[in-house]
Amino acid sequence: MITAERKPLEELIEYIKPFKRLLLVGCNECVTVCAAGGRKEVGLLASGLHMAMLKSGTNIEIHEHTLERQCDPEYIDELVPMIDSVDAVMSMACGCGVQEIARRFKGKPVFPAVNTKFMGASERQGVWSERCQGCGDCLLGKTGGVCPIARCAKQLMNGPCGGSTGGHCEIGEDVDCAWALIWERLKELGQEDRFVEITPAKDWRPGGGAGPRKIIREDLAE
Amino acid sequence: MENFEPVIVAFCCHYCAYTAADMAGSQRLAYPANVKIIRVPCSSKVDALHLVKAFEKGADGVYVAGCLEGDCHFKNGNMRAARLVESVQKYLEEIGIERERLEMVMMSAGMGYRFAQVATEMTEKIRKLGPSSIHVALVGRESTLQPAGII
Amino acid sequence: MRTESRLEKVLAAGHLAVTSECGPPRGALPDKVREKGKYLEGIVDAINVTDNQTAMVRMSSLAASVILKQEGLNPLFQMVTRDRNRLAMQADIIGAYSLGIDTMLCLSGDHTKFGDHPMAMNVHDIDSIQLIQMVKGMRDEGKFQGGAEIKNPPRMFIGAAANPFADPFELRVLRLAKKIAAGADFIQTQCIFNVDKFEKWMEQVCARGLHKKCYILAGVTPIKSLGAARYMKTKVPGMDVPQEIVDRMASVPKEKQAEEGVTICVETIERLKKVEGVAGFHIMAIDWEEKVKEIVERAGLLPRPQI
Amino acid sequence: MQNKQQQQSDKVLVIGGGMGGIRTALDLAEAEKKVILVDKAYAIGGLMTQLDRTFPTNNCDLCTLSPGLSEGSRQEYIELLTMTSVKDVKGKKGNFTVSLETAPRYINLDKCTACGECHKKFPECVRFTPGLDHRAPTCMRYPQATPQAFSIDLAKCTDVEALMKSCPAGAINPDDMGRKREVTCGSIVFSPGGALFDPSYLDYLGYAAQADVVTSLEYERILSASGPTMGQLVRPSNGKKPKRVAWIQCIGSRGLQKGAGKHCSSACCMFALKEAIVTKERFQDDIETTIFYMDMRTMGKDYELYYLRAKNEFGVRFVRSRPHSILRENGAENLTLTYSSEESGANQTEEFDMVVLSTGFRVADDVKELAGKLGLELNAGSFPKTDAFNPVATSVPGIYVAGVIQAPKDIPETMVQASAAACMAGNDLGVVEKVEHEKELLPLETGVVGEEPRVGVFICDCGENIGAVVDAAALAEFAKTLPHVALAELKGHGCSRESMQQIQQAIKDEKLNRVVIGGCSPRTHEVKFQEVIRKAGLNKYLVEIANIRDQATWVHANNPAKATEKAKDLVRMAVGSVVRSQPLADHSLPMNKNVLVVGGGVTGMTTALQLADQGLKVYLAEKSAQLGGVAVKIRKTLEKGDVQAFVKDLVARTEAHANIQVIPRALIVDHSGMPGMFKTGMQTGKQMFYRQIEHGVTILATGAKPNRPAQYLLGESAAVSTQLDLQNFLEEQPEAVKSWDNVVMIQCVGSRTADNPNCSRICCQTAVKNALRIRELNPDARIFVLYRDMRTYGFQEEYYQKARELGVIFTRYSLDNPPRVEATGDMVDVTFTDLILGRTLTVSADHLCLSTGMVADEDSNNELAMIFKLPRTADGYFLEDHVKLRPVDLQVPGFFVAGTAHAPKLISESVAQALAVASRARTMLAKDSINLGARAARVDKNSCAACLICVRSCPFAIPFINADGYSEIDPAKCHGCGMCASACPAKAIQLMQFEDDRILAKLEELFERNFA
Repeated sequence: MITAERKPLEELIEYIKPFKRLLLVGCNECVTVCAAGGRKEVGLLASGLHMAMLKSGTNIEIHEHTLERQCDPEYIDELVPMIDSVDAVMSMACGCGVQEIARRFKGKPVFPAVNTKFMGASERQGVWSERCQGCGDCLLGKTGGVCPIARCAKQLMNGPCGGSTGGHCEIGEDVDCAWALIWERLKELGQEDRFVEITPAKDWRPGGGAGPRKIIREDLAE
Repeated sequence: MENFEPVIVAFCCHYCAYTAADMAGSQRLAYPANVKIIRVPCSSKVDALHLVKAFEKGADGVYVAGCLEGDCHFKNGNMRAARLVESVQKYLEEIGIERERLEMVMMSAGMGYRFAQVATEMTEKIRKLGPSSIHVALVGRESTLQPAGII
Repeated sequence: MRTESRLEKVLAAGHLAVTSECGPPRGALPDKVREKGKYLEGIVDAINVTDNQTAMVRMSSLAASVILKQEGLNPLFQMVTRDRNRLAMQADIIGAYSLGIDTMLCLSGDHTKFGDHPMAMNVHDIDSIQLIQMVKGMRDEGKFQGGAEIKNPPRMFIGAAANPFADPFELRVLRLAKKIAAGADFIQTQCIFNVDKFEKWMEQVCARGLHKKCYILAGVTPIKSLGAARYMKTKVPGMDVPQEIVDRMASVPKEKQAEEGVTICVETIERLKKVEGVAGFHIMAIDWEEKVKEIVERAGLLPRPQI
Repeated sequence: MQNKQQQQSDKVLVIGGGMGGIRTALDLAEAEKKVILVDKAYAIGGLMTQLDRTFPTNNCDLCTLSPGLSEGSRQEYIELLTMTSVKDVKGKKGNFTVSLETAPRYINLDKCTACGECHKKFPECVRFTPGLDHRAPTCMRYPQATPQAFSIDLAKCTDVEALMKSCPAGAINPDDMGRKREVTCGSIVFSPGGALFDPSYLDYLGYAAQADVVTSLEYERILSASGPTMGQLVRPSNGKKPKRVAWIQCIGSRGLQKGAGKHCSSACCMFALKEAIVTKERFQDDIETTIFYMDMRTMGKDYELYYLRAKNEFGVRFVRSRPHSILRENGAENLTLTYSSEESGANQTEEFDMVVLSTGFRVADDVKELAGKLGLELNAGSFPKTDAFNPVATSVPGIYVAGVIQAPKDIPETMVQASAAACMAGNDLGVVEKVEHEKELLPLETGVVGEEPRVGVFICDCGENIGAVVDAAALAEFAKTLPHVALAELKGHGCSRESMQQIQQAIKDEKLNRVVIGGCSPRTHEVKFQEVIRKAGLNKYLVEIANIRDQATWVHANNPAKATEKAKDLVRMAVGSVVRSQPLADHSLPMNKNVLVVGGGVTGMTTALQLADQGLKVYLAEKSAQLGGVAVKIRKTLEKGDVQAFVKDLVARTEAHANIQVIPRALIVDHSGMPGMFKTGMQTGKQMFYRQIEHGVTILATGAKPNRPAQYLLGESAAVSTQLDLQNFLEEQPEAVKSWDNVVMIQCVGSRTADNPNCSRICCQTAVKNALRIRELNPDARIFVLYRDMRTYGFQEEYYQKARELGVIFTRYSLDNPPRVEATGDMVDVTFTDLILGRTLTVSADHLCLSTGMVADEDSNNELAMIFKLPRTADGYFLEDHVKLRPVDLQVPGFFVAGTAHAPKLISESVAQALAVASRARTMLAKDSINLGARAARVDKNSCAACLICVRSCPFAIPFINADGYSEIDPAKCHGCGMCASACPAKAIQLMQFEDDRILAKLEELFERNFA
């Protein structure tokens, strides 16, 4: 899942200051699941912006709408009937959603309401942690199912650095040492020998090193 | 805003604070009429949206009243509500509303006197803080209307 | 002899090698580098020049190494993978070699979080083992990592670091083995205070015959004060300072603590000399270069052999 | 047969309206049996009304229990007669005739609204309604006394006319003559409760002379928020905060003082702990609390943990001692307590600001007299004698006891006995005429969905209560101006029968489809008005109450203008909310009336027989091949009851019963469904065939295991046994015992230790029992009992004293210095320190007997807890829903626990619980369906993002993501807190009756007025 966090209100207010009518668009996918941009957050942000603007003497009109998914153009079409009655759009979806809206409504300013953070898993209620950096060349099969790219602060691919202490990373006690986790897993799997192999320098092209990435499924693509 | 009379919303758990409010009634313990109660089955039923919307509509103060620690009928609803209130307080500050305008209080069903005391203290506190900036803005905007909150 | 490195020659000749380090200044102050270098002249076989140590910006390791070289000293050029990608690193390596630098140490580097630019990106295009592999490839195969041929390949004596005290302990020897397999010629260890634990580690190293494949220089540090001992014990990740060291520092009056620190350091060297597989010492006297001479001398490691 | 049954009365008389009596009455009423509940006080509640909080839940239990009496249909089964005493009893089981005399209340209960006007104007002649009067000792967290009415003391009234006029409802009737009547009943439950020992005449305790010496009950009053000091803990002598408070245990118990009962009062240790903890909680380090005791008797479920908490977490100090006197030196401010501690033996003195006497229970004189009228045989302490294996059955068939009158006890055990007595008493009734429910007469509900809301607003003036503060008529006029309001009217007393009929008429005439009542609290009146509109053909959830009395006029009487504005706000908010209300259906389930009893020991068989006798089909699943459980190994009870004969009879009756199907070698493997329609799968028999049983309730009677820790040479030396082994040995080889010179018993082996911190409850009395038996067989043997605290509660204390008198040597040891044992040939040398002599002794014992107690059957309980999703205590026993009030109900509705699966206990106590669960199960099985109300969370599947936030929020783990990929919440399991609804990030969940749009509408309406 893609995780996100609402931007500080102050930043959002700067965006919308020039406008009188705003469409605030939520997304019912990832950002709902990570409680950053679903129907409820849309309501909260609308109220917050409305109040903040009122304080500065503007009574901004905010329309709320939450789409099933903002990264698909068909869903974005739902906004067509509303778009003319607003001056600007603010999206609570991840960066994909923001860009899709911008692409669909030319000439309409579109602002992001959240900071898109990472691809993560929910550790427990209200806590999400990074798990994947979309490197495009998954090596989890060799690292016991724990990703050193996403979870080692130095992206080390050949074992823990000298700062690994008691299972946590040198950058903080709340961060697990990915290599300590990998080693535990390899031991459980009886694959300690995997550690001995030297992982050569990574080819970053599949991870975006070669520019914006694209997937084309030939059987589906028209 | 002379003689400012704040409007305060109290979200009260059915099992404790709402009962305590009734108790204050049967004991005839006077408290300011500024406090208006909305009954909920558990303080954890109160949604961040309810709190924020109350301020958006012009509330000068809001509080959530739940059971004493350990007494929640639904295990830990009151503690969840306390955490929610804390996070909404932060949001209010972002918006530019003093966090003191929102509070979590806890009491048992038998504490009629405490209900009256909390209502009185909250009203006094809000009175000192003055009308919320949203309240002021709403009044200013609809200048043709009666001054708000002054009954 | 793979390289022209004095360090390699000393080691190959079977002497106990001695290295120390010199942190470049935080400013365009070449004299500062020279001044630090002077303290070490004739005392050590190579001088480690740190690369943005603790993620703080300093004069580049390459430039400071060159200054030392110009002074006739033997710099040990450190390179971390944190700050540049493989293009920049390879460029710097051939640049350094062009300026007479023949010895280097490959590291991943402290996280930027600890330094004065916590907002900076941690590059880590490759990790330290991959860096070792890359330098070896440049030297032995005469090729850049991209596969192109290098004209006049850099003949670097390749060093790597090892921390016997970090967790998980059982990985520590395995990781050393990986570094050696990747091409490390010599190893400098983290400062050793807990000699017992180091001995255990070395036992495993020797059991695998790793000490035969590579020279292991044991790291030591003179402690300046009781405060420093406590700081290293509790605050520095991957550092193992036993309580008795702290107690020993605490047992002497403040003004005698520096002296006690030096004594401990010398005693440690003496003990380490007896450990099988130790090929030399790396004395990390951070901002205390003037004491290195005393330590080396008291440890009976002077004069340095003439090669 | 038919004739005989018809001659039997169909009513139970319950004497005493304390916690026990209320529970008995409720159980019977819920099982659709008629009850007459009499209490001589003017409101029910008994002793409980005077307590502050109760251990260990620290809340008021009466408030949770008593409202049940006035709930809906139960009322139809319970006739409550307060201020009523029993004058005479004739007849026998099945057909008693009882003469009752009701004292005049001078208030017509049907008219009194408990408005308090009379009390305000004539405080001297109106008896308090609990809670309204701080002078009076009472609990009124809940402003709803039962009955909710005042009572007049006419003797103190000088102006009857004026008093009568003070009542706006005209409820005062000075001509009330009281009433004598005869009633018939099939059985009687005698639960008059206990009286407390009065220490006034014991000069050396200083109670009569020193204001700062108080009884525990008085201390409760001082701590209580509704007590005389409004909850301020102050010294009665000078109003200052005390710094040092002492408790003295066993006042009036264990035969310690002149006039004290010989029994242990069982509850005092726990209430002293509670009082000390509450005191500490309030003042932390600023106050010292010390408990002077002889033995700490915390033998109840998890009570030992409470004791440890008091000691370790709260720092309550414990001094094992015997206090001599409490004095106050002339001119001194403080009290001087003189005591002899165990260690030194010498007298010591210490100063305290307050001393609390933990006074025990006794039987009141009038209760003793009444017991005589009932013909009950009494013991030396005037407590009725009861059957050895059935603690609620008295010497008179058809008369049962429950609570403290049976023996001193605390609330949970009282609740158990109350339910057990309900079970027994219910058995003695003839065919109960089913009370005609009005449900069948209800009109069809009018469809309102899609209709324009037409709201009827009815404003009560409630006499002076509302009308004197606000202009109720004007309020009704105001309501007319609100959107969607079709009708707004003033009603005199909205809750009077007349007004209710008018409201129903108006609904029909004006085609109203929503109703707002402006009156008193929905807490007390919502159900009533729901019934009103339902009878008028509206769905009952289309009414909203604006609480303009309790939360406006009563509290803002000093400012009528503001009260009026607030009342308008409240009415407006209610209208805004009600127009968004939608008809809701109560969730209900058809009831499967079969019962699954798991465990075929004494408890399981007793329960099964009770339920089967009432015509219910019972499946009795036993994991072993035979019925009987642990009891088959036990010979005699402390009171010499023959356990073997008892168990044999139970097994025979169980196996022969047509309604009981015994399933031996049954291993429960799966479980599903909901209360009233469970399905449980089990593998049975030698071949482990799978079968599935459908049943409505599940009763766990799985027992516990005798503990056998490998300590003190147990299993290594032939001379070492457990008490369980020993009692068999004593019967099988009495001759061998005669050659014994020394016998040593060690208590608390494997209990009250770090591994197993709780007390096993049964071992002290077992040790006394076996010691007495050895004494009988071999009067010359020396018997040493090495103990930590002797916990011979209730009447067991008398056996303990007898054992001491007979020369059994009881020597205390401490946990940090346990006895040491060494095998020497056939003998065992036991070395221990005598704390009083301060010497180490070694006894060469012919036999060493270990009191090893019981432990939960970890494997099988763990398995069952997982299959049934039931919570357990840390030590593996099943955890009841409410440790005080619902000791045999489990948290999952439809599940009950009894016997040692609940906690270690005696056979008679297990029987009491077995009867209690039978009673509790009957309350559920009496109904043909279960009504679960309508307040449940509902998921809009189209909005649901399947994020799991509701799944993780729910405190009861009800929501789950279903096969279609959205959250599903079973309304039958939902508890209705709304946590999921508020947490849902997609706003896909609504809690019925508290939907967001209704809450927001209230806000909208409130501020609409303020800003419009």
